[in-house]
Amino acid sequence: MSVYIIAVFGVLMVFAAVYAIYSRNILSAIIASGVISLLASIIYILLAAPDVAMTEAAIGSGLTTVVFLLALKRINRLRGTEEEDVDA
Amino acid sequence: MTLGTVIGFALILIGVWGMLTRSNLIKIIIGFSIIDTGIHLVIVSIGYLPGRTAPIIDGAVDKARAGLEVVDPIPSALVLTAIVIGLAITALMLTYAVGMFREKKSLNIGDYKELKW
Amino acid sequence: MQDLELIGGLLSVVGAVFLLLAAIGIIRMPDVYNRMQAGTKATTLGSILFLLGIGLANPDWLGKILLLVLFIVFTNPISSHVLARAAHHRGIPLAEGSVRDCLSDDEAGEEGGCE
Amino acid sequence: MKKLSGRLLLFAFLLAIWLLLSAPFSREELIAGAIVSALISLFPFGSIPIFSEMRLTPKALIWGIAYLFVFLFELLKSNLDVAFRVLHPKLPIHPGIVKVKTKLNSRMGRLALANSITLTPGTITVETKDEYFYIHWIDVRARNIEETTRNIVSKFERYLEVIFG
Amino acid sequence: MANQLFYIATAIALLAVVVAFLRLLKGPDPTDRVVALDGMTITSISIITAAAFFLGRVIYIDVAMVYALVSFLGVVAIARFIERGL
Amino acid sequence: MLRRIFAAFAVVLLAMALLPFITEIHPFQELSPVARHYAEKGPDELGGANLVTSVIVTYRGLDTLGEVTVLFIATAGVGFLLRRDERDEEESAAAAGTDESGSAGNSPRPASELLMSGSMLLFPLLMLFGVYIFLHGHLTPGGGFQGGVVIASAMLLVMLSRVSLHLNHTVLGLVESLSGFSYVVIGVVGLVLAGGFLDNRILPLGELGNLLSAGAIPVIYSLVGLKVGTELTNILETMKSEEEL
Repeated sequence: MSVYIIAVFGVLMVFAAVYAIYSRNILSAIIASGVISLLASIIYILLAAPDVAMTEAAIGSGLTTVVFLLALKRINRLRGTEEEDVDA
Repeated sequence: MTLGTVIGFALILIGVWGMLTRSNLIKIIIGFSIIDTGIHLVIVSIGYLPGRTAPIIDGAVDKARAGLEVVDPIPSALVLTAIVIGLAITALMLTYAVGMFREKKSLNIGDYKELKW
Repeated sequence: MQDLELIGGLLSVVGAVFLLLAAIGIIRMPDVYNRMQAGTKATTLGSILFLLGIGLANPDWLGKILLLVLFIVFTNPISSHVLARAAHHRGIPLAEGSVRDCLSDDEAGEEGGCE
Repeated sequence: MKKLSGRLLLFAFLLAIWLLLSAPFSREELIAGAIVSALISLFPFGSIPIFSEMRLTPKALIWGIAYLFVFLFELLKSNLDVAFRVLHPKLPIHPGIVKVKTKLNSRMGRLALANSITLTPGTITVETKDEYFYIHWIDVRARNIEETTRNIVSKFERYLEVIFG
Repeated sequence: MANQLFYIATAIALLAVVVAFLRLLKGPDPTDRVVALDGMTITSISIITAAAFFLGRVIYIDVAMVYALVSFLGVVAIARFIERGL
Repeated sequence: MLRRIFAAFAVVLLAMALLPFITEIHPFQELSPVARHYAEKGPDELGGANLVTSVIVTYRGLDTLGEVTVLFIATAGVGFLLRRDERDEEESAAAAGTDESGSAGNSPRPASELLMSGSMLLFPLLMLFGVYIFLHGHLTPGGGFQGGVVIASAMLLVMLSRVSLHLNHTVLGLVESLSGFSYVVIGVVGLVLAGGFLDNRILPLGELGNLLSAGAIPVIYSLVGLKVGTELTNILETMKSEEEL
């Protein structure tokens, strides 16, 4: 069972990674990179590494996303425009 | 050849491709974090032994047979610290990106020509 | 003992079916608000049933599973409320065929229909 | 006095959660949990007011349990309703944002009401303004504010009014 | 028998994650993607708990709790960013 | 176009270099000798049920010290770069006059009432959960780093729900330096009283699986948790704060 779950989530991770690279919208790319981390943490559980899974869930998808968003907000403030997410 | 390593390598290659071809600074940093995740996945899945369980001894694992029932704890420990450092590095890189944007009002890597020769 | 496990299994399957329905709702619905209706809310009941099923099959874990359920019930509505508010503030229009939008009317200062 | 009861309630709440988390009960866990809960409930971040608003009378407790069942029933009913709408090939929805009025004043009560509304599929609280809630409703059946209030809010409000005030 | 039921339930939940993921790819607005993310994570919590059941380790439920908490925070942060309140 | 060709070339090269890893490394059937020692002797030697924790805190304690140092330096870097930023911004804003302040829509939108009440309700719960994670680091998954991250998340929730919140940098810095200092002191005490740096056998080992076991590991991990929590809160607060300084 766990092999199938890993396979499905692995394929989803690859799709999300390609999407994160090619998306025109930076906010969407950040969301996709958060999804990669969330899926990775499930795979870590199935690979018998719960400590790593917990760290990845907490840091990879929570704080990293927030740090990206804060940086993006600063850049938008400097740019002075209202469009927050267009790929420049 | 295990599934985890294959996925990890695929992520590393996608991340490298993204870092090399994208020109937006934030996209490059996202590519970096994808590489990061891929490397962690590879290391953890190298430490995994099929059919064994997590290296935490409680009711489900017999202490005397621990050497035969648990997976390798060392890769977990390494990856755990690497993830925390990855966050700090990402924050630092983003801070630099903000600083670079302040200088040139652009996130496009092509606009930074000072180091080209 | 065996019966309890069987009931738990059935409960889990029902929960999983609700989760699947929620996902289909996310795909089929026409705009953000309706996707939220189908998506993040049907998942609540689905995951509650799924988790309780596992808790029934394994009664030692029931305490932690109840805590997890409590956590989901606390956090899930807040996140979808904040998201709906953000979507409305961003100005995402309601889907075609929507009946009315009192909030936009009130913000625009139009008196009338919503009393 | 009021503040003290809020702190005590918070302390009891945290201790109960600690004991649930560290599942096999032992004396060490109890002592550690008591120390940690006491420290957090003394922490100077304003979570106290929201706890001091709760009523701790037997009547509120009984109505609380009754509310739980009412809520679960509503949850099930509206889930089936939304599931039917999702599966129906024509997608029979008439969405819209309506306005309802609530009588609840305490923050805890408003939070519980809004969360109950949001948790039952078919309705999401989009915005709150004073005594009005703006609610996205998947199947707008009523036009004016009294009818929408009767349709959406009243079934929960009766109980929450007793519990939180 | 009962175990098979749990396998079926997990498979259905897996399918639900895949279906929700399609909406994440499809978009059109970031808000839609966040909705898909929210649905995916709540479904994933169930899958983690099912994995804990199959592997017989209660400790994995702690991970599910952190996962639930963090997905909530992530969604709130993105929503606050969208409404310019961060 | 040329750039894409070069990039494709690099990726193919990398793939070829990595291919042996995929095809030739077979999954191990046995633990390596070191891991075997950790798994078999670890519970008796150190008394920790979670072997990953034992490895991080004691067997590889020096690595962890290095990591905490890297985290500290990164925090300092973020703080330094952004502080300088803000001074520049103030100067340029003062020079340019009303350029920035003219747009009133720039101030962040206040959070909804429900989010505020919800964060009041959830904040103590999250703090409790963070403390639980780092106090039980030797028994269940988790530990100082994860617990610290959860505490930082609790702070983040408050930051998200109250726009005009000012966290006191002095207090944060004080907690951070005190816990970092005590961490090193405990490490040196281990060097003097027991086998080596960060050795946990300076306190009685207790019985495997109890809360009060594994010697000094809970103490060390609590300190790490406090340090990481305040450090990450500091990063978030610095990146969030705008013109407050």
